[in-house]
Amino acid sequence: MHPGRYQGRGTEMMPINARITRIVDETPSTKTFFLGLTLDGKPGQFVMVWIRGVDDIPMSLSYPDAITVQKVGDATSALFKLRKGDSVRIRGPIGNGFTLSGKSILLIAGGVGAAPLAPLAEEAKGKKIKVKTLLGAKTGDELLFVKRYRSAGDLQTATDDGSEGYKGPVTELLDGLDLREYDQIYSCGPEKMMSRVLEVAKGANMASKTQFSLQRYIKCGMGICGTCCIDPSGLRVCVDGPVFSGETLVDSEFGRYARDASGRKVRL
Amino acid sequence: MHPGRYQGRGTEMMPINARITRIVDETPSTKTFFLGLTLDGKPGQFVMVWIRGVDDIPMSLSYPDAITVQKVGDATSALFKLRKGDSVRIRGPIGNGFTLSGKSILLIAGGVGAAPLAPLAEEAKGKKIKVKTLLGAKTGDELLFVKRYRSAGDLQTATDDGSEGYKGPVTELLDGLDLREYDQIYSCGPEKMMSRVLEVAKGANMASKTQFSLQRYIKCGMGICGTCCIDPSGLRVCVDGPVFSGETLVDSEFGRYARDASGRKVRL
Amino acid sequence: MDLTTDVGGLKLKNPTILAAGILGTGAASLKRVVQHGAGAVVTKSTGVSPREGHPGPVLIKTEHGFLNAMGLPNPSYHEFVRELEMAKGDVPVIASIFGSDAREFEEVALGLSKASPDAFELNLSCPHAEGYGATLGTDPRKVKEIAKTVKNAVDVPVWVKLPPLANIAEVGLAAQEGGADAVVAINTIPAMAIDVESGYPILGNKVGGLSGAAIKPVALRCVYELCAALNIDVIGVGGISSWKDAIEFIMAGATAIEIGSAVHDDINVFRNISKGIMQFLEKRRCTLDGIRGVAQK
Amino acid sequence: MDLTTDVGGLKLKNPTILAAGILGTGAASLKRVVQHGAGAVVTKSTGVSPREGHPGPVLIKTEHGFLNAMGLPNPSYHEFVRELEMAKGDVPVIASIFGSDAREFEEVALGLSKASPDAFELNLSCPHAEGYGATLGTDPRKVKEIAKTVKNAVDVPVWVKLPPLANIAEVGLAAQEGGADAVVAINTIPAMAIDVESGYPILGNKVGGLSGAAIKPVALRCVYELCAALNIDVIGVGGISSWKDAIEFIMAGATAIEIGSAVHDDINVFRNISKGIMQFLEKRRCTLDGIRGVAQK
Ligand SMILES: Cc1cc2nc3c(=O)[nH]c(=O)nc-3n(C[C@H](O)[C@H](O)[C@H](O)COP(=O)(O)OP(=O)(O)OC[C@H]3O[C@@H](n4cnc5c(N)ncnc54)[C@H](O)[C@@H]3O)c2cc1C
Ligand SMILES: Cc1cc2nc3c(=O)[nH]c(=O)nc-3n(C[C@H](O)[C@H](O)[C@H](O)COP(=O)(O)OP(=O)(O)OC[C@H]3O[C@@H](n4cnc5c(N)ncnc54)[C@H](O)[C@@H]3O)c2cc1C
Ligand SMILES: Cc1cc2nc3c(=O)[nH]c(=O)nc-3n(C[C@H](O)[C@H](O)[C@H](O)COP(=O)(O)O)c2cc1C
Ligand SMILES: Cc1cc2nc3c(=O)[nH]c(=O)nc-3n(C[C@H](O)[C@H](O)[C@H](O)COP(=O)(O)O)c2cc1C
Ligand code: FES
Ligand code: FES
Repeated sequence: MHPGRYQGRGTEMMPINARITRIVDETPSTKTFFLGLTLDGKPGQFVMVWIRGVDDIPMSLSYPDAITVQKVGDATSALFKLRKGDSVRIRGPIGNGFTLSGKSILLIAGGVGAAPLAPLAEEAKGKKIKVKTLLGAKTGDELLFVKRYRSAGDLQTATDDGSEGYKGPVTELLDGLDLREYDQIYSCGPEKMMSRVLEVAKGANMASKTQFSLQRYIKCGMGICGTCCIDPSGLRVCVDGPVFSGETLVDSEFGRYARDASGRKVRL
Repeated sequence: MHPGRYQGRGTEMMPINARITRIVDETPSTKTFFLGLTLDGKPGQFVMVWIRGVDDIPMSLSYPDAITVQKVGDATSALFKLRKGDSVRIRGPIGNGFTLSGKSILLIAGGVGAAPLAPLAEEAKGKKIKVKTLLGAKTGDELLFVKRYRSAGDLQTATDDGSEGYKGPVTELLDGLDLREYDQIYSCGPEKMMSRVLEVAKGANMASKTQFSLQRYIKCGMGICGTCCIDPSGLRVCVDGPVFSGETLVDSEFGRYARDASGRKVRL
Repeated sequence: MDLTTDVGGLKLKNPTILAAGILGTGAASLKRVVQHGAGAVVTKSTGVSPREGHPGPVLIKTEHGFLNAMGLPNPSYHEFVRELEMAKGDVPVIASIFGSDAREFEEVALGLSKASPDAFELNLSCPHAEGYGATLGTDPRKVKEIAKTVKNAVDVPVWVKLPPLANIAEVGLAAQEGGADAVVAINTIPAMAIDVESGYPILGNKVGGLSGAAIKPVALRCVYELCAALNIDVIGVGGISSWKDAIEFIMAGATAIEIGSAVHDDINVFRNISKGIMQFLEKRRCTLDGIRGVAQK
Repeated sequence: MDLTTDVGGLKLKNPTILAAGILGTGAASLKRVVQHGAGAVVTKSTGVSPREGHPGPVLIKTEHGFLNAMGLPNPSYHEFVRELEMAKGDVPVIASIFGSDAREFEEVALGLSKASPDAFELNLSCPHAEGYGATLGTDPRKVKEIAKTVKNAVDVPVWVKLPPLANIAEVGLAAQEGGADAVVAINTIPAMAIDVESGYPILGNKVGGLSGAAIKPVALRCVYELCAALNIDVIGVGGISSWKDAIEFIMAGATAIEIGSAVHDDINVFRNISKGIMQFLEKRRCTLDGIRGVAQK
């Protein structure tokens, strides 16, 4: 997790033009864009998506050939306006991605954080690894990839308003589990949620068996500009991450603050 | 002989530092410098030799690992001052080189023009091709590589002052030969001498079976600057040559004029 | 698909032009380049008196381009005028000229006019010949004066070739005010290399100019800024070796492009680029005019 | 073999320095670079008020280098002063600052002085932020004024970072007259790239700056000319990624070197270059001082 020389595949890849072949409405706030090309990526890796004339933003691979996007601002709104046949420019896959290991794994996903974990669940199933997923969202119709998680293994859901599954934060579902049954725990979602997962895992002496996919402001996505570096290790989310072991994140800025586009610290 | 895309090997080679391992006095005006490295060159190809702080000049390979230099001006004088252990920077091999073909060949060399033909004679001998050489120089002690030519086949010499061999231009030795006995004729030396060879060959309907190594002012040695281009084909001596078929040279500037460093035409 | 291009007062059958100083020493090699598809050719820069140029090495290949310090070798216009005469033929021949001031530029232009070149390209940008070139090209007043003087002296189009500058648009405007029919950008970027074995600068002249792939993004930026600021044609040059490069320049707003260093890898680069542009336009079902300057929007 | 280097008023354990704007947003990443062997580190350039920077893409890889238009994102000196404090440690930390005039430079320098940086580097050369940077760095009078103002305001060494210019020695002399302890050359070269699929300039800001291998010969020429003209130290930056590159700059006369884009391929580049220099010197049985500037002779 402290590579001197970045080994990630793909950052050398020249950007390519990707024509949108299919758009799927996943939830009221998210859509999946199929890109008509299979990136040689692994779950947890991401691509930089250039919406021409607007911005260049990081998006995880939710399928080998697709990204799943939540509309939150300028660039994602511009993306939502694109139609089948329109194109974006893609660079990637970037970053390390999740490392699959063990015989039984636990996934904890919140909101659009379900995007990078879904292909991991499927890869695990393909390798006959037992998969259990805890999936959370604000409301029932915002639960992302329910079918994919269900067909990959066991699924438990939670919503803030109780419109589906458990009513409350998805992390509370952890109380009912014995974490030691899992060889590896993977999580992606709002950072407050993930830091709660790390806390629980630490309590069970399992911090070294957790992997978290971090969201930080990404500018260059090439390990050069320093925008995405985390305290106190100075590791770069874009090329040293975005996936970090819980051990690396203990006593870090994780769950406490992040930096905005100007580099200013922002409380989470 | 009219390649649209330059095929010559070696121009892509980065210059390398060559330490002089041995210096051999060949004649009062020429020395051979062994460079301690075997260039993957063929007879007739040349290298650009950078004598640091002085100039960068073209020199044919006289051995796989050596150049044989006649002292004529600034750069060659500077080269003559170098000692064993000193170094020059070498780029090459450059150009097309001679094409060996047939069962019996004739070489006509004048002065330091004997340098690129000697390795050709040896290569021919190795391939059991019959070699006959006509070697000319001003005086007997200026005859270059007599031993090498003799051991490669049959040798006849000529000197301007008659101090050795025939007294007179080496081309007059052609009168005693039946050119049709030879499958290919190779020549290197003063251009007036070579143009006489072409004339004789033309007379015997053999122009298409001759190969001449031209000396033109070489600046870039990369086919870019145009200094070495010949009329009327516009072919570049440095990368399209330096070896041209007599057919290409008939009705050209060959034997009549060349250009100096400024591009001005100079009568030969 | 038609690649005919009107540029800087000339009509070209395609927009690829041989750059100055590349295979431009004699009529024969200029004609050979025409055979390989160039839409026009620019000669080696000629001045008032013969120059042998700098000692070697005069051109080296770097990892990402070429470094040269030829030193403006030329036989003077007195001698070159005959070569120019012979060079004329199927495509326009543009005479590149240099001088130390407006008067010298005028003298060379008048001297070469006897051979009726199709246009003149004023080299205001050679980075490695004391007193010539880049020192003139950075000064808008001098650029305007020289352009005006030559323009008044000759009756064919006058192009002004510029050095790469942070404020290139300003200098381009000066050329336009001087009456230039087009500007050509860019010449090489002042640069050097050192031999770590010996500590010697490798070029005989120590400092030279960088050309080839390495400078393409810089040339493209210059062309983009010139096209935004000027009304006259802009001709792009610098690191162009493929049809994609050419399209980038045309999208930036260039009317035509010149090709220099890329002849090293392939003297047929002119034909190949024309072919590539043609295929690109056919696939898109559009024309050169249709894509020209789209990046300005 | 000792690589200790006195440069621009600082003592470094080796002559490799992290360049401004590279992994320099926070104390943590600066420290990580120190762990990888840097002899000193320069922070991201900081100004008077927070800037988010330009929209993306802000950095693209070209065939032979990188193009960036970050747009000087920074949280302002008010916020950055704390980060700077934490960054201090084993090796000198140089605070890079920018402003639109001498007064702003002074304000930022004074503001950051609370964190006691070991030196200041004045960014007079950012090519893609309106009103800042390169427009100042091309004007010798402004360069002198800004250098002098900051030098009078602080009591640590002041370095001036220059844009690539044809007349860089002139601007370097102005910095020296202003009291600079060293000049740093070069910043990126204004450049751009266009997406041929769509005709869009690729960088969010359209125009940006070229860095990396492509610009090495240009940077080397700038350093060579500065070393010939100035008495103060010259720090070379631009396209350095190997010990050979570093030796070229030192032979040109540079006292130390900065490394930017090369961290992309290898964040351990600092240690590797130091090792390579060491081996080179050992083989030659000479010292850094022994080879420094040999190309000037
Ligand atoms: C490694 C990684 C993977 C991601 N994967 C996904 C995914 O699969 N699906 C998804 O919907 N979102 C994903 N995101 C988040 C996504 O990048 C942002 O939602 C998007 O950039 C917002 O852009 P905007 O212009 O629409 O929003 P803005 O209006 O610019 O800002 C809205 C919020 O989005 C965040 N943001 C904006 N720009 C960036 C940026 N360049 N980098 C990171 N965050 C930014 C900021 O925190 C901001 O508060 C991922 C982020 C990272 C770092
Ligand atoms: C392809 C080729 C192969 C050659 N092989 C040999 C060889 O094996 N042995 C040998 O002794 N000589 C060879 N020469 C000639 C050799 O390059 C010149 O003698 C040498 O460059 C003279 O340099 P100088 O500075 O000593 O002479 P100068 O004082 O510069 O000039 C003396 C004469 O040498 C010629 N000359 C000078 N510079 C060059 C140059 N850059 N290119 C071509 N000619 C030049 C000019 O005609 C000039 O009149 C070859 C030339 C060519 C083109
Ligand atoms: C060997 C060489 C010689 C050149 N000579 C001239 C010249 O005489 N006049 C001129 O205006 N430009 C000259 N140039 C510059 C080129 O015309 C061109 O502007 C530059 O090389 C950039 O284009 P490129 O990257 O395609 O080579 C020369 C370039 C090279 C490489
Ligand atoms: C992404 C990026 C950001 C940069 N930011 C700054 C900056 O804030 N201040 C500055 O003075 N130079 C900045 N630079 C310029 C570098 O410090 C350096 O001068 C230039 O990149 C050339 O060095 P290189 O080829 O080693 O990268 C930046 C360069 C890059 C690539
Ligand atoms: S976003 Fe630039 S280093 Fe990660
Ligand atoms: S010497 Fe330059 S083209 Fe041959």
